[in-house]
Amino acid sequence: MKSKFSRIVVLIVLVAMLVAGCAPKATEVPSTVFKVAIVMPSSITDMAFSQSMFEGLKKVQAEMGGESAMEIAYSENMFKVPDASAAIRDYASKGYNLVIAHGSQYGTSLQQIAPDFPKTAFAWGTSLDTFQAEGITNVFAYQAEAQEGGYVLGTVAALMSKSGVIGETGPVDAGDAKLYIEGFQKGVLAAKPDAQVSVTYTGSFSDVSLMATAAETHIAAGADMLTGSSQSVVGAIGVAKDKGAFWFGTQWDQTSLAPTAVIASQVYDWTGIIKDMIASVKAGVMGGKGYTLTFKNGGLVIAYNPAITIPAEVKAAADAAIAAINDGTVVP
Amino acid sequence: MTRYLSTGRPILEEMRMQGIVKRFPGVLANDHVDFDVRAGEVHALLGENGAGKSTLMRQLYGMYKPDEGQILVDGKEMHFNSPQDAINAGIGMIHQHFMLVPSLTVVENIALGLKSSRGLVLDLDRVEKRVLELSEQYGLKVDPRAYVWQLAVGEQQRIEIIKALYRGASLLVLDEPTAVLTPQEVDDLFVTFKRMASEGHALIFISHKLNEVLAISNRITVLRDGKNAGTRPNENVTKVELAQMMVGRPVILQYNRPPVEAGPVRLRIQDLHVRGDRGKDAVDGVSLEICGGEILGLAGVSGNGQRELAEALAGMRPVRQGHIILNDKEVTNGSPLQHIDVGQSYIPEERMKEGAIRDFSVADNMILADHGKKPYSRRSFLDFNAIHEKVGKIVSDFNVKTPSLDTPVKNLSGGNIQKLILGRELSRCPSVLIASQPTRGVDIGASEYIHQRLLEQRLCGTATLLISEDLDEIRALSDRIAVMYEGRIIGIVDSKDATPDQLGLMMAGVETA
Amino acid sequence: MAELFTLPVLVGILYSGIRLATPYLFAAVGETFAQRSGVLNLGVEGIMLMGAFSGFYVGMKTGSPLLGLLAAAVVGILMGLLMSFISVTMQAEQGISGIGLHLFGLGLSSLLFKTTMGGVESIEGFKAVRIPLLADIPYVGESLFNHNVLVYAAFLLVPLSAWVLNKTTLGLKIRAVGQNPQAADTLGVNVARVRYFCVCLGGMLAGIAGASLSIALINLFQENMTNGMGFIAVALVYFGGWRPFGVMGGALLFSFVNAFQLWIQVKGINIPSDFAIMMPYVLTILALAFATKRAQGPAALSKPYERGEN
Amino acid sequence: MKRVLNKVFEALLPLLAVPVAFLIGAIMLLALGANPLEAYGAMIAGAFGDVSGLTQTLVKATPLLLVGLGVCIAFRGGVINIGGEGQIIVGALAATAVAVGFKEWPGLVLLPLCLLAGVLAGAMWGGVPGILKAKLGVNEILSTVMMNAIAVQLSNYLLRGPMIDPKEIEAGTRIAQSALLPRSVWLARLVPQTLLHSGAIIAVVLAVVVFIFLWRTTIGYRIRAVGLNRDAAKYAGIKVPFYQALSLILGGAFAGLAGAIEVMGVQHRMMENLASGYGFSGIVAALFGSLHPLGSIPASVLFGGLLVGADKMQRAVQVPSALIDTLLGLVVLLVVGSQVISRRRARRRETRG
Repeated sequence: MKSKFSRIVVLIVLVAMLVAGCAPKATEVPSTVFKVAIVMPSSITDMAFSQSMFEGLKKVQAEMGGESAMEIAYSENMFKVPDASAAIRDYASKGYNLVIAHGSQYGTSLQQIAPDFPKTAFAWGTSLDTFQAEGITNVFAYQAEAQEGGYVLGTVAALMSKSGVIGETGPVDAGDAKLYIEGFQKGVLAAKPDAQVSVTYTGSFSDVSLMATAAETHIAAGADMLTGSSQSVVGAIGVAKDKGAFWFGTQWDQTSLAPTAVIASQVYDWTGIIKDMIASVKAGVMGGKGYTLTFKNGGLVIAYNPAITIPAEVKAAADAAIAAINDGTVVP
Repeated sequence: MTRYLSTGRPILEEMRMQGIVKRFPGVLANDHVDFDVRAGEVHALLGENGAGKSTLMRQLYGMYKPDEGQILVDGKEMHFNSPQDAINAGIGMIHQHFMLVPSLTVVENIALGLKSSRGLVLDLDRVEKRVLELSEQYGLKVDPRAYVWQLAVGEQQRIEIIKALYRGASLLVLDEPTAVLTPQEVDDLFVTFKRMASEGHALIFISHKLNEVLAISNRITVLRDGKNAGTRPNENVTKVELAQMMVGRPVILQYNRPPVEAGPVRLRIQDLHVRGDRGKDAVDGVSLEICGGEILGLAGVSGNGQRELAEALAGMRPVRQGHIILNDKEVTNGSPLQHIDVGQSYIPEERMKEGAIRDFSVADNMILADHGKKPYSRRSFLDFNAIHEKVGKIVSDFNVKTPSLDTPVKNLSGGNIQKLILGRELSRCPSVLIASQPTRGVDIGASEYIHQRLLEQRLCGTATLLISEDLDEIRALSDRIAVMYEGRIIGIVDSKDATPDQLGLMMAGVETA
Repeated sequence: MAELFTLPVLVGILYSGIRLATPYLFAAVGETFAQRSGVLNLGVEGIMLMGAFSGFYVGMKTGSPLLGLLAAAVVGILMGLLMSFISVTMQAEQGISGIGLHLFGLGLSSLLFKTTMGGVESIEGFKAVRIPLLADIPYVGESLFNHNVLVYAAFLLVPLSAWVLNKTTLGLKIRAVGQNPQAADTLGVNVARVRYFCVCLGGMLAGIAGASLSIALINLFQENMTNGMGFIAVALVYFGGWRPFGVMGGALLFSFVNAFQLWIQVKGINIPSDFAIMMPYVLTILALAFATKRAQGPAALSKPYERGEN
Repeated sequence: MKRVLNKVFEALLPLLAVPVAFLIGAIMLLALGANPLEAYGAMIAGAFGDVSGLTQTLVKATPLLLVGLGVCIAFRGGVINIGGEGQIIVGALAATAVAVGFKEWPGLVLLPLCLLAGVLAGAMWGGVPGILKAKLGVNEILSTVMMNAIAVQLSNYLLRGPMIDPKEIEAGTRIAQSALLPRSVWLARLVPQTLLHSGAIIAVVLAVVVFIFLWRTTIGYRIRAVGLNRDAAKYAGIKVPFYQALSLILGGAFAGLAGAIEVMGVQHRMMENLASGYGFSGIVAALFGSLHPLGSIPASVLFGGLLVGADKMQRAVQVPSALIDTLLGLVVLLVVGSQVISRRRARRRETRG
């Protein structure tokens, strides 16, 4: 009786597949389309690292004329490196023109994959190593100088803080988060040397709840200006809003989460880099360039929240900090 | 006109089961069985293990549905889908394995599943009051506030009976209710049963003990191999007849026990104190000596420290004070393995829980203690050829019926599993044997066999401690009988001189000279 | 170290600890019911995520956190129903079905989030309700009596659950079914029904636990936002010896230590943050190792019941 | 012959649950605007269709099998090891530390030493819950879950402190990963241009070893006796707490080895998220293989293929990756839910036989 049942099930599956198979197929894309694939460690809706790149790609796509000019394929939540490397290899073998490995942990894999696909361009971030030393020529590298925006936002925070106590919270004391958090700290201390900055880490990129408690703790310790990095800070922003503290975001404009609390965000704008890479590939240059996201090249942007008035002198100090970073007098 | 019991329930005048057939995969458990019971009588249901008694009664209690046949209560056909339906019809059942939740108190156990007078909230005070009333009325002494795990089996049984009465049972099914009681307790219980019957209760008394069946019942029905082998009024039937109806052949009821010259003292127990599960001394200063070629029977009501004593002797339970000396070697607080190595064998009380592993094969179970020794293993690897050879021999020596050596023991009958354990333990040629309830739940044929083997072992010079709650067994096999009461040995008598009355008094704690 | 034992720090730990404990309490008390009836539900985490999403989504669409809470409860019950069907009716291995349920909830909550919302948004959840007079108690008043309703509810749930388990006919049935289902069966207690009820109740509370994050404490939904809380909640049931008050003790201990380790970092005490983060886990193990007397778990825990077995 | 056929049928029965899960998945795919036929085609082809897919499947199956073997031993010993995750991490950390620390040593010595380090570290991580269980009766579900969290933090600490790649500090990027392992400890690649490495062979050999261990040796016999019936084992003189602890220690050792092999065969360095999911997936794979070491081999390959194929499907039809988790969850639920049917069939046959 059981096997009869299973036979029916198999039949249903087949019928369903057939019906689905009859649905109109997606129109074949002409070969002139530039095909980009991206592999990301977190979700395309993380309000942070992955989303900034994915939205950047979509923006470029729109500028280039939509899907008929540029096709985007993505693999998200690839926090397991072997899965990511399988995805990278897969995209490359499917003839994608540019495959972006959007996570510093993917470097080792990329170094092994790239030589097998000389006709594909790869990009790796965040890092500045294009493996040229290893004789590889088809890898671009990119990195956000997160500390620059950190420094500027730190300056703003220090000047706007009434208590002189500032809290920072991050996932793990490494990589992009560490750059940002240390830059922010420098900015605060440069603007207000007697300010007190404390830093917490939660040990996880996804523990929203503990990140919120970290913000709560900073506020209880007297902080009125907060910042943090990674996708798990979304909870901390809410705490800042509820407790009347202010927040500074990074990687993505986080104003929408708390229009009354987010003063400004450092936004990663990858479009310039993406466009340059596409142009290079089209011109036959498959790699070898290292890009950085800086204020100078417009990759880093401070997005102020229009709903919060920032005293003119504070804004001036921020602009001065940007200028100083740009001309090299300050190295955050 | 409806008659009523003193509990306020209407009397169930007659229950009739007709042509009951119950099949399990591969087994015909009940084969067109007719059975009936009337208000005011005790109807015994006699049969060996596996004869289909419990299956028949479980259908009456709504736990199984009959494949064929009818159940009529006062002439009306009933369809019981669950125990609740049976309870509603005035049927109560006391199961052989008590259906009590140890972590709950007595009242909580009784209140379980009942509607409360306070809606969703428990009304334990009210239940307690009623329990005390019933306890008074039927002479069933219980402490309603105690936790079940704290109680001796006799008291647990009384709770089971009160539980059924509380639910207004007018027909009571009693599945082997005397298995764990002293003769005096059995007498008391029978007084209660008679009182209940005279009041208008109908009682079904399941047993395999011929004496008891003859002592209490009005009618006796014998089941054999799932069939009704006959129903007889008590007056015109004898013990021998009943035994023959049960087994289908004549049965030995007496053993031949030739005298043996006592050897040296093999097991010496000195002032032994062992803690029980409740933190108190369950064994409270026991001293015993058993010689080679001697069977010492340890009688007593269950829960008086026999289990703890056996466990301590097996090395399973720490000794708080005192000494155990096996073959002149002190093994006090030694591991089970040390006991085995000094020449001890042990047949545990609960064969499925402690004696065998259900999912292991016959062969695997046979080597449970000796698997690390030659010839079963060499350099940490099991030698299957040697195992099959040796085990095959033991299996045939001890008459274990099994399809193959690789059959999981869970597919064997209770008697065969017990023979397997016996074979395993005796094939080691032990100088000391601790046998705890060796024939409990085993059919007559297997019991006979086990008794014979124990007597043979006695001839070989083994010192045997036979722990049993079955006085007939103890009297038939032992050279001397020690009686244990509340953790102490209340007296040791020569088995030739011991009368059941005297032993019964000792089991109740009365020291006789 | 001395700066850690000041009044503001202790008050802060009290406040944060109570908030952190809230989701654990809902989930672990719910799991206590499931386990007391004999079902080990390892899928709490997945149910929490589904509750968090549905609570948030309905809360956002209707503008009413209360409706969101209701949705989370209903979704929790549905997930509980799925678990009970697999583990009680189909008698599946409970540990594994729990892991399956977890994966299912994790995936489905993210999938629904992606397809219906596409990005992180925040909403106005339950507001803090300051209890007059009590909140004015010096020092501890604000920490204890200025929370949103779900925090109060979580703590009120503890005595309520203890009362249900110990003082009601239902509680008696639950305890009996978890200890000796056969005995309960012979007394006409429907073992499967009791287990279904408990697993669904546990599911409902796990759903609410998730919602307590998304519509009361953090007020947004993010993929995998529970981040292992459900597994800790299961562990807390063992820690608490299957008693609601014990579970509360465990949840508070774990949360207080977590709040405490953040203060260690805020105060700039010089130990690597990773070791601070380890503290609650290490402490939980140590607390268990040194707990002298441990309660026995329900005897029939994770054993499917079939009439006529044995 | 009929018996064998019956057994095979019962082993395959759970697989019939897979189509049901996929049917539900097909509905979801349709709702997401993807073509289920195309999606499932990509899935099967992606996992088993070509050399690249097949090797990826085997690469994935290797840690699943190793963790699964540990799970088998633990389950047979009557304990539940949910600590695979943490044990993989510490195993990988230990192998990395030894490889990087003694990189001048010849590969012939260093490579086995690295594997051994992974085994020992995993055994230690499983040993803590094991000893706590044996000595104090601490519930192992609880302690292994906690040990997982501790291992993650330990790894975070080591990878951004003592064990960080010096190049990362030099470059200022400070990615939390260790230095590259010396080439001498890289496990040989079996198929050029793929990730398939000799660890897969080690895993299969070990599956046979575990089978022999459990069913042919006295220690294995004792572990199984303890797992099936503690009391009976105790009465027979077997030291129950010792063998419970041993099962957890061995379970940890296998997961630790999986970690070591993962860094030495695939990543060639230790990094974050190395273990993500393998701890749980290994349990599922072991269960699909009926907790039998040899059954775990095809079960790991199938489950590995499912994971690889699912990723491919996600790329082929561009649906959110969450769909994969949902599908896997359904497969697991339906498979364990359907096992009761084969169990009942088996019981019926036994009582007849």
